[in-house]
Amino acid sequence: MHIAEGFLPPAHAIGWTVAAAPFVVHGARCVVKEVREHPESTLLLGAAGAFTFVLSAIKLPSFNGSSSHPTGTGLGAVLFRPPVMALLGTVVLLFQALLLAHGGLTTLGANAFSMAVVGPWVGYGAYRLVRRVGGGLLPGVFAAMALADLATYVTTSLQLALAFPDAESGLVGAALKYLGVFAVTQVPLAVGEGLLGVLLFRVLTVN
Amino acid sequence: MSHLTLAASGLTAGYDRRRPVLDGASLTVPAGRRLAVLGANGSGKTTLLRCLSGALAPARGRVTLDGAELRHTRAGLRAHRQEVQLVLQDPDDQLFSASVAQDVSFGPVNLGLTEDEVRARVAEALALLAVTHLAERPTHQLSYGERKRVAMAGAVAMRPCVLLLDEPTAGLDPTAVGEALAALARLQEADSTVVMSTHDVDLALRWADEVAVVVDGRVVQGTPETVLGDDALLARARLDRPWALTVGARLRALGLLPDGALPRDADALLAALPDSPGVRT
Amino acid sequence: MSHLTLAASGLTAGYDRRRPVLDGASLTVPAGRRLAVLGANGSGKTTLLRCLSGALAPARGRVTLDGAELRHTRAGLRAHRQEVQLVLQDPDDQLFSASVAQDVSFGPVNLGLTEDEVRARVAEALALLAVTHLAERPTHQLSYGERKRVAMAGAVAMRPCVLLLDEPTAGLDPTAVGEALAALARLQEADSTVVMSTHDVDLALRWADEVAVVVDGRVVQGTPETVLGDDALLARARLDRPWALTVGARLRALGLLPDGALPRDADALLAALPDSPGVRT
Amino acid sequence: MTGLAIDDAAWASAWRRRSPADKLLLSGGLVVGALVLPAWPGSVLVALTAVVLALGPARVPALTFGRAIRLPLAFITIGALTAVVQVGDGIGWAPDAATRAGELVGHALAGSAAVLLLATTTPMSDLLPALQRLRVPDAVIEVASVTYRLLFVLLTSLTTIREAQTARMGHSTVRRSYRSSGVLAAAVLTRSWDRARRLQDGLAGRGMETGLRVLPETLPSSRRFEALTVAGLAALVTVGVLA
Repeated sequence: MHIAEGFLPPAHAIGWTVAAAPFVVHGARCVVKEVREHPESTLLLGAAGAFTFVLSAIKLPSFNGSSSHPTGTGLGAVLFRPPVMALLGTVVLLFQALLLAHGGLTTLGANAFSMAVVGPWVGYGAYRLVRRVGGGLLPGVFAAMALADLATYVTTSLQLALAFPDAESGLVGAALKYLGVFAVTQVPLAVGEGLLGVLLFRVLTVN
Repeated sequence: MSHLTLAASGLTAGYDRRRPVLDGASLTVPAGRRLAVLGANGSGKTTLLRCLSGALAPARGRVTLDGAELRHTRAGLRAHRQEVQLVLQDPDDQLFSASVAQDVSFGPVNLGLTEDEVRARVAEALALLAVTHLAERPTHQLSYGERKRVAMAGAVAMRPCVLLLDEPTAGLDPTAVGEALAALARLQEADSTVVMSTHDVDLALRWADEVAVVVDGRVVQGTPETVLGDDALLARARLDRPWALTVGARLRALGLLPDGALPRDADALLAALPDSPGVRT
Repeated sequence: MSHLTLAASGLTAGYDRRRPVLDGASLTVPAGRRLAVLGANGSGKTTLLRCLSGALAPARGRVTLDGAELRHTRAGLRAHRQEVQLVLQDPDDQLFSASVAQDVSFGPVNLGLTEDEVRARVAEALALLAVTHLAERPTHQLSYGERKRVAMAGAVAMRPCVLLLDEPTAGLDPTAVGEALAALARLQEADSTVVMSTHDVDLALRWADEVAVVVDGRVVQGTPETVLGDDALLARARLDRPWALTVGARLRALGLLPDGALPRDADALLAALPDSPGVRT
Repeated sequence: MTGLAIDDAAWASAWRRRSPADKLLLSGGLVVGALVLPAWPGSVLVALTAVVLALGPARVPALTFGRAIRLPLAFITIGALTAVVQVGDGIGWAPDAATRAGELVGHALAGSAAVLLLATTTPMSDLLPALQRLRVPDAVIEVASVTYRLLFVLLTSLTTIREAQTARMGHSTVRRSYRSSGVLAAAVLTRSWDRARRLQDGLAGRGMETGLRVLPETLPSSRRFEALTVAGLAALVTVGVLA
């Protein structure tokens, strides 16, 4: 779920860009350091970015009849760690905005904050937590991918609520409105993406 | 499996509407016979096969199986896919499971067969393609030729009436080509109709009962001798004339070959030539 | 560019120590002549070329350039790569840039040339491969054959003395093969020694001045007529005998061909045959 | 061939040889205009300008542009409607619902059209080097460039594998489709690693030691284009603010 170009008022667009910037800059520093130490990782990181982009072209059928596309941020966080994902996720969002008309440039900051920062960190946190309490790899991956999705959706809803508070019920009412409206597609997607992660890791670990 | 006649008429298809790859192409796959689809790279061979298999819906025209038109609905495609299977050129993009047996079982499992039936189908397909010894191997350890045959086995396990093969011999060395052709012969004996695309005119002449040349968005179909002897057509199609026809025609003019069809490969040519100096008349 | 002699002796190399792909292989690339390296899939052609290019360090044996041994140090490899370039079979393994011209510039930029020199090198390489018209096209829109030629241009822009090509004609249709061979002829005129690997014996016979067959981990080198006429060797190498040698030998026995080297392709054969019935003696 | 329609349009656009900086100035100006000018008539004028320039001088196929602009439409519609629904004691429209929804849709559509003007005239590989001016490190730009090249390779793998799975009934039910998608994602992931490894081998042979440095492409700025852009944007702002 990407906020379209021009949808956020200027102050909000700038605010979210400022909020996402430190994470993305930190990610960029990690990437620069990695590439300086191992020049060949340019290709691996590029391949990781391409994979994340292409993953969103997989159509996940939903049990309620609709279909949607995975975001892959939770998977990316488990495979490449959240700081790197902050950068790769932002690059992928830029590509989606310009190659698929999905998202936007002034809303890149807001989308990066929800999909490249909050999603990966929540997903990674969930993964570590599940592993620490003795959960296996697959439950960990499920938690990472499903919760990264849910966290992104909640964050986006909050971003929209902040921009368009309800005249009567204020911020909380607006947040509930957006959470409710997008739940139809986003909650099944979160579960679906969690399942996809489990199936994917099952194939990978058999090899 | 029984022989069904697969046909296409007036196919227009492509990725760019203004410049369709196929533009009114018609073709009949003769049931039970070997058809080679010839064409240069980019001529539309693959597009044609993808239309025939149902993978691509043509912008215009129709595909029929024993006269019944293929409908691009869930049910229509489902029925079609049980009878017609396409094996694409690059095996790497068709093998997606960890082990060979697992990969070949993908289709039968999806057909909802019982475990025993699936096992039987996999064993049969591996045997037909002569890759039974590879069953337990991981797909990424196989050689290119082995991967190509395993990809074919995956389609064969669906027991299609018509098997469409896109460039099944491309990139294979002579021995591997021989093995692939032997496998195709076994499939034919098992009552599948086999169609292969290739740009190897010598191979097409040697192998096919009938050939179809894809040129300028259309298809010219006929016997190998007629079609592959048509120099104007071959030039338009950016193909060469098979050496055996060129050399054979000259040797016949020299009175060295008997009447009838020209030999189609080196062995046949040697057999038809006289054993000792002396000219036939 | 001047002609240097690239050679390998006693190469043992592979990915599994107990079963090396090459086991004591020796080869001399004759400066300025066309060498075809023949072998079945998996015979070790690619491994041999990778050793020659420095991409793979052999477990035993040495690679020499005009007698000087290749050392697998940073400086040694750097010097070697300026003289010897390898073009891999899959062009997607070498093309990393979206723009054709930029991709070709990669090698020259790495050599530390000035911008003007780089530009000149790129233009020259694109012209030699006849792909100047593709300079502005994105890599991902090119056909397979076009990508193959652009990958070659990337190597040619390094102005190597020896250009090693792994299966440059695999997967190409006859016209594209013709274009690729024409490009190789231009390279040769520009003083590069060209080596190609292939399993197409007919092509090797037609194109090469000298052939090297990789078999059982070793290399048998010689003239095309001798090596490709050796049936026992070809059987071991899982290769076929070129049709032109088979048919030519028989026609000579029939007294239809003049003495000297046998014709190497259909055109040469037709030219050598008498025009009208009547037997030479 | 697996192309992305917007990317194909960018490479074929009549503005392909224009300086990315010039096009960034134009589209950037329009994007900002779409955001800050009043929706009427500002957004409408911005949207019209973007569409006319794209379909006119830049010769972007109308079909491509039309299809692309439709993509964000679902989000914009649902998002705008949700914004103007009021929840309190009951559910109802906000008093100024129609105006506010119209404004939101206007800003968003105009902004999307302006971004699309850039996207359909400028290939990604021209834009990435321009990021250097924004002090984005070279390493990041190189990673993004490799991403751009490899995504087409992986997209081809993805569509082919999916086609092969579909032919073998891998997507005939929701359950099977999930299983097949998991296998598909895993296959594409392994291919991405494999591609990176093989590309590394291939590039080492071409002398890669540190980075992926190539000859920068020179697409010189046009004074005339820049002057017209500035004048046009100024006119838009004047009309947009005064009207």
